[in-house]
Amino acid sequence: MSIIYIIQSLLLIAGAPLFVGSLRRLKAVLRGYKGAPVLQPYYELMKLFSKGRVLSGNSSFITSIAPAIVLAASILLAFTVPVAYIGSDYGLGNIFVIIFLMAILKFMTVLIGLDSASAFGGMGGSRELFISMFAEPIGFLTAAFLYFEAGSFNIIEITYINSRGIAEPAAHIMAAVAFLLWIAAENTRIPVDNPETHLELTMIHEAMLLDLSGRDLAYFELSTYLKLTVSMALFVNAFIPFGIAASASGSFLLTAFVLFVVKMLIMLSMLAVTETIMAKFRLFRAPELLATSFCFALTAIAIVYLH
Amino acid sequence: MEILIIFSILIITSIISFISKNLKFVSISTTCGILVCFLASVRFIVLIRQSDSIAYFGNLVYLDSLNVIQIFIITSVALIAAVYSYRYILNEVMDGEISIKRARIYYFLFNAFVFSMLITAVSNNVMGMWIGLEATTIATSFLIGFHRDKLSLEAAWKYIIICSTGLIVGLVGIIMLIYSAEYGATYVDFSWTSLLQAFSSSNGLYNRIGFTLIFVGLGTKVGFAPMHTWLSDGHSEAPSPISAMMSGVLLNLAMYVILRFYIIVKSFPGLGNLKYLFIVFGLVSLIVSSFSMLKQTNYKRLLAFSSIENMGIIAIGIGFGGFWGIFGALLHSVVHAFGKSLLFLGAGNLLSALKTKRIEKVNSLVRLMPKNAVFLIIGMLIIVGSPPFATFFSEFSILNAGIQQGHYISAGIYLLCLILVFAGFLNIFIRMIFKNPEGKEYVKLEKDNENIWPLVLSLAFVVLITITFSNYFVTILEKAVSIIGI
Amino acid sequence: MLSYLSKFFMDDFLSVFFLFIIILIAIPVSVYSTGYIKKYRNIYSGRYFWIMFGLFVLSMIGVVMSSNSISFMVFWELMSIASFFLAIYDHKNRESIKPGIYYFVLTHISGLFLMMMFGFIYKYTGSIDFTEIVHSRGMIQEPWIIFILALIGFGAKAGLLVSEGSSFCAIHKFPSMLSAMMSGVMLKVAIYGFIRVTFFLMGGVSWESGLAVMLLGTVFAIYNIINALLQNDNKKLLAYSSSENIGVIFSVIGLALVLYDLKLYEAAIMALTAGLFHSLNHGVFKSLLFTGAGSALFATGTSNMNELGGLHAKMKFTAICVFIGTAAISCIPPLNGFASESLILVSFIKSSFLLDSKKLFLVVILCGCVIMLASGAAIFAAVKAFGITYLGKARSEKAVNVREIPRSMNVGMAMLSALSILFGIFSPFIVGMISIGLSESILETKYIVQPFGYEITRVAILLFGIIILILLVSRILDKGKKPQINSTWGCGFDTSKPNMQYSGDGFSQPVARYFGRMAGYKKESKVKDTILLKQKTTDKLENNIYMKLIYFTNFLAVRVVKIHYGKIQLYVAYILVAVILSLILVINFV
Amino acid sequence: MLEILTAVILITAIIMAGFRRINLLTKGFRIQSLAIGLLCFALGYLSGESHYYVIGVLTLITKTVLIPHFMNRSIKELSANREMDPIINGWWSSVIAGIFIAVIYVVMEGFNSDFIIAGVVLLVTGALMLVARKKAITQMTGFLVMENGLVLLELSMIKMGLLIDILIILEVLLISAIMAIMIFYINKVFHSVNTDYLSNLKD
Repeated sequence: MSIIYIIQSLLLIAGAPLFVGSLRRLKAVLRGYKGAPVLQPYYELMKLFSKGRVLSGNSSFITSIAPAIVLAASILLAFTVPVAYIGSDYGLGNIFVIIFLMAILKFMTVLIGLDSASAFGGMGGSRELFISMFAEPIGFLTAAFLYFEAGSFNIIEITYINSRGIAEPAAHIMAAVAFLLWIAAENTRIPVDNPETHLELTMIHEAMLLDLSGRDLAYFELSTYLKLTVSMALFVNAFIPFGIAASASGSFLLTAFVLFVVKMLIMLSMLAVTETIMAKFRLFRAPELLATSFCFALTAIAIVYLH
Repeated sequence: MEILIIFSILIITSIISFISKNLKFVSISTTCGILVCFLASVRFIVLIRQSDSIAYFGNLVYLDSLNVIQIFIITSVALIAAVYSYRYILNEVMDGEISIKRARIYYFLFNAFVFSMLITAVSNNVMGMWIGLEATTIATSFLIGFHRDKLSLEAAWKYIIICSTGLIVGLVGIIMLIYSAEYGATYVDFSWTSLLQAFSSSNGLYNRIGFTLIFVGLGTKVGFAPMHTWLSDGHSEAPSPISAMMSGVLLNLAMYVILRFYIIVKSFPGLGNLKYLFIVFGLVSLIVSSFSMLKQTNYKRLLAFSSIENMGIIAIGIGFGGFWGIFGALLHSVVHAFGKSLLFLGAGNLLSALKTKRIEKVNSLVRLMPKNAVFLIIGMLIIVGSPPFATFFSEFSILNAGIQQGHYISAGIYLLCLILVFAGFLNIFIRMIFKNPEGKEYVKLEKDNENIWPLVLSLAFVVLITITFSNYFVTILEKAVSIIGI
Repeated sequence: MLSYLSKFFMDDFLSVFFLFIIILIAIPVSVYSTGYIKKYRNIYSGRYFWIMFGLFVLSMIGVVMSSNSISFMVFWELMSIASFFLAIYDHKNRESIKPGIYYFVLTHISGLFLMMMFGFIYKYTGSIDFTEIVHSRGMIQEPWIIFILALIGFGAKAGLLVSEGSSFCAIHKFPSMLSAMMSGVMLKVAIYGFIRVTFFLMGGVSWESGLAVMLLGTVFAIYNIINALLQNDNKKLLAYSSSENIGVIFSVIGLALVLYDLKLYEAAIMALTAGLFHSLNHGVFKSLLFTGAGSALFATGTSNMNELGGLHAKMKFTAICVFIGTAAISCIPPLNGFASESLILVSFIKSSFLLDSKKLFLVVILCGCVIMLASGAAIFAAVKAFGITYLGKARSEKAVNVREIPRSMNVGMAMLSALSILFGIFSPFIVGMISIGLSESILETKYIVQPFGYEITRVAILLFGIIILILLVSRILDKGKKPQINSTWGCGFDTSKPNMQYSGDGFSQPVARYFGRMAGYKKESKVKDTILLKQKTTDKLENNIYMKLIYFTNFLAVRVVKIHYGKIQLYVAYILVAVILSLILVINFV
Repeated sequence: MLEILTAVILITAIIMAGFRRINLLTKGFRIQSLAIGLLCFALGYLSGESHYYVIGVLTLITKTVLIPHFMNRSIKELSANREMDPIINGWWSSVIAGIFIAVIYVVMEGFNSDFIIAGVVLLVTGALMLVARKKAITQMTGFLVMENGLVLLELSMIKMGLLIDILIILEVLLISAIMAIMIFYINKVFHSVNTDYLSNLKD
């Protein structure tokens, strides 16, 4: 049975650049210009793979192994999150493993930033860690909420139980909003950091990757795409899991897969709309944003538990 | 029979120190004399292990396990001091500080001091004890003023005035006690054993007044807080072997005399809470000495204050009572005697090598005098009560007794003062031994390996007690505790 | 002979587990210190160090294995003596004496509190042997006195009440192998003592006291990690972060105490297993980081971050080991930090779900959030320590001409990093073993704690597999093209100067703005021809409470010394006053 | 006969409390010890026991002859033979001595024989002299007055063995000899006997 898991994860990995490409395309359309083709990320990756690698003079062993670790972590992340099928039990999928796999990405990117001995790497690294420091409790609270709701830490069991019905819809929505804000902070999307900016002093995530080129940059780009799609998939499965296929028969799988794609598109459009409407917060306002999502999560737990 | 040997030898040695001109002969004869007394005291210990108590000369001399311990301490510390003063006095004479005549007077007074201490320890007669204490005051007053400079004369004058006033108050107390003993019964001779029985019929009020006067009077000799002022001056000015003997042995002896009277008064009904006297004075002396140790600038005064502090601990131990309390107090007094003599003799080596008593002037001893530094550290660890040595067990059992009897507040103050003493000692000793000011280069002094043997001897005694602590030594202590009574 | 010895020694699970920790960390650290001693070879005698080191380890084993209160106290004081003489081993440099003295006084204070605690236990149970105390456990009337004394006694020594970085327990000022042993092992001995007294001797305490321990642990965890974040000295940062981890361990033990009192035995065993497993892991990766900081100090002569940088070039192997250590402390999955941190968080969530009182549930959840915040800040601090010292360009002359490190230091660190990887991968088996041992010795029933099943091992193997796969692929990809070496991109400016990089203060600047007041953070900047920016952090807790205590004792001491006024008439008057006063007291009260 | 002697003792005690000149002090002490010696003879005569006579002779020898001889020898080199500025001046010390004596009589009304009370009075006035005066020699005389008080107490309260009495008297002799020698040395080193110089062991 785990073959289906592997297939759906491979699909997820392949689909990640497509997801980001369509996101960029949608934002361009919203802004009124035609924008790059949806497959643009694939072309970028192919271009980067063919280019040569330029290393900075004082880079250490970190620059050689970090891209591999980051890509491996994001691929493993993709394996832990179910897409359409949640049939038999499957060894991976604990929420804490997912949260801390994302921590690997953050940890390695910060070290890469510091390794290149440039001012921007250090700046991006300190800002990234500063924001993620405030994001950690929200991850903890969402894990607690999902445990209270579904009684287990494994994402597959959670999706299975949630897909059969939600006990407290109000709490569920509050937790969903909190988790969305957590995704924005974790993937440094718009309210916290503007991914498309080229002003080094305002960047957080890209500032650390300024010094990478060729294959390393390709690995990092792929891992950022993967991280975004996996977080979205995690949100979709944990919070709007209806219609996911419990048994391995073809019809259920197909409907579940189609539903998953539709849900992802909805999330995509929501993300694109928020990114075009809102501007990037000042660095020291971002923790207040995370504080609001902390309150959301806390009220969600209070509602669930106190009844 | 051994009693006769001890006293005759001491008289002979003190006469020798008068007659013979040759200093070496005098010092060797004193050391051998005290060695014989030490062997006699070991003989007494063996005797006492079998029978509970022995009386000689028609009940004038009475030995039981309590004063056998005191005799053992007196003779052994005197032996250590004699071995130390052989080299010490020779150096003083060679340096020209004192003349041969004064050195011989030193030995005469030394023998007189040991002789009078043994009288106090041995005598069964109550007045005999007091006279022995008075004799020690006489013998040591000139020893404190031995160097004849401004400070030692001042210390000697203070010593003799304060101690003799204290002893007068003590004598008034003794007279009051005997007066109350005779209140009901007929003629009472002054032997301690008969006083013990005569106490059923005596008058309660006079007992209490008598014992308080004795406690405060002899307390000046023990060095309890308000009356301790002579101790810090006397011990810092006296020559080191004498201050080692005084703080190691003389304070214990005075405490032993108070204990004798405490045993008499304790048996009287209704006087059970006289033990609060011990606790209050013990706590006051603990607080005063531990706080003033933090501010010392002269390391011999620091050691003197630590003797006051340890006497406070022993008093609190007896005050808490119970088997553990008194056992801890007796054990503490024994180990403190040797530990303090080790420290004082080490300080003496320091003084003779560096010629200064001020702490700031003594720097990086670890390279200057490494052997003495090691001994000073070990001595500090003994006195402060760290585990490998027996003082740790005694402090632990005194604390147990305190909590057992429910004196929580005094146990709390007791612990606070232990911490302060530990901090004071550490701050000063480790600074002296390890601090090295910039630039100055320190080379090992050759005076370092002089006079190390007495330090080794006293450390050997401490180790001996810690090792034989579990079987041999503890039976004597248990007998002594049963005498004092829980 | 062994039967005679076994009379003195405990052989239940708790002692054997902590004995395992002591030996496990003592071996690599001693290998490391054979190299580190070369720094002092001609100045101090090596024999002195090895005697004291052996005494130190033996006394810790003695504490853990002793079966009655007297031998426990004897080994406890021996431990503090041996660690004191190790601490002032390097007595030539001027500022290692004062911290040694403060440390020794602190350990003596904790020893005396423990003595008082054993005194109370002896008063109620009438025995000093642990097994007898366990049997006559019901006779203890006021357990809260014993609990408070145990908390102060063990807390002071474990770096909970007095944080490791403060000047009282200044682990960062001692030689690095000693600070590695102390923060790695000695703190765990204090935790062993606390668990032994509260769980085994007293059979659990009231849930209010357990709650107090949890809150105390959490507050101290966040307080210490903020202090750690704002430090610039490598070893001081590590010292503060080790008392943060101790705070986390104490909060989990507090949680276990609460659950044990509310009869939720399984959850209590899980929380206690989390605490024990985290103390094992913390011992491993904290001694690894301390030995790393020690080798940086050995090579460059300074542990100040702003003078180091770019050490990876000359100390490649140490850099790798410290990288593994930093990854472990920041809970990166395959390593042991993640295993115990996730177990702690899981036990927080699971136990809060079982609690029926609403107030307690809220407190436990909030403690969990604060601990998660603290672990986020721990990642920040660890990355700052590793990144600023090892990566980037050398910031000062010291970091350029680096001394060669003896091989044995690297061997020691390699052993520790291998241990941390192994404990990470095989953590489910270890957690299972600990939980069985604990449940048998406390509950007499067998209960296995497996929150993650064997998932962590599976994740670890998969991760290594994928990494190797990717490395192979990239090896094939750039077979032809060799990577060009060029200078770092600096928007066109010349970035050769080292101070273009981020300094230690700069890296933790955002946190200083948010949490600065908590750590007494003061920044002053002078603008002359060049801009001079200086920052200073003072340990608030230490200054406000402990320093005030010291001033007060000095104040009293000055007053008391005045008693010796020198006048003889005054002294005689003292005696007469004492006579009159005691007469009045005795006649009225006795 | 006994009442006269107690009266003489009390008078000398009160006067000595007020004295300033040192040679007057030694004369006062001599008269007081003479009175005590005669008191012993009287007691011996009344109770018929022989050892009182021995004690009487001994106190007379030591207290009236030997000790004053020591004091005079050490006074000879003294430049100023008067207590310059005592802590409590003459007037005040006599008033305080009077108050103390009244308090003693009130407190000690339980004891029948007035020798005991005289002994305690001597003790208290001796202590007062010790505390209130600055010269070392006056402190010594204060101390010896306390000794006399002690002897009085012994005689009246308990029947002591002969050997012990002799030893106590010998003790007192030795102490006063030592004090005299020490005063001699203090005078040689400090060139004065004022105890203000003896106060630099403060710490």
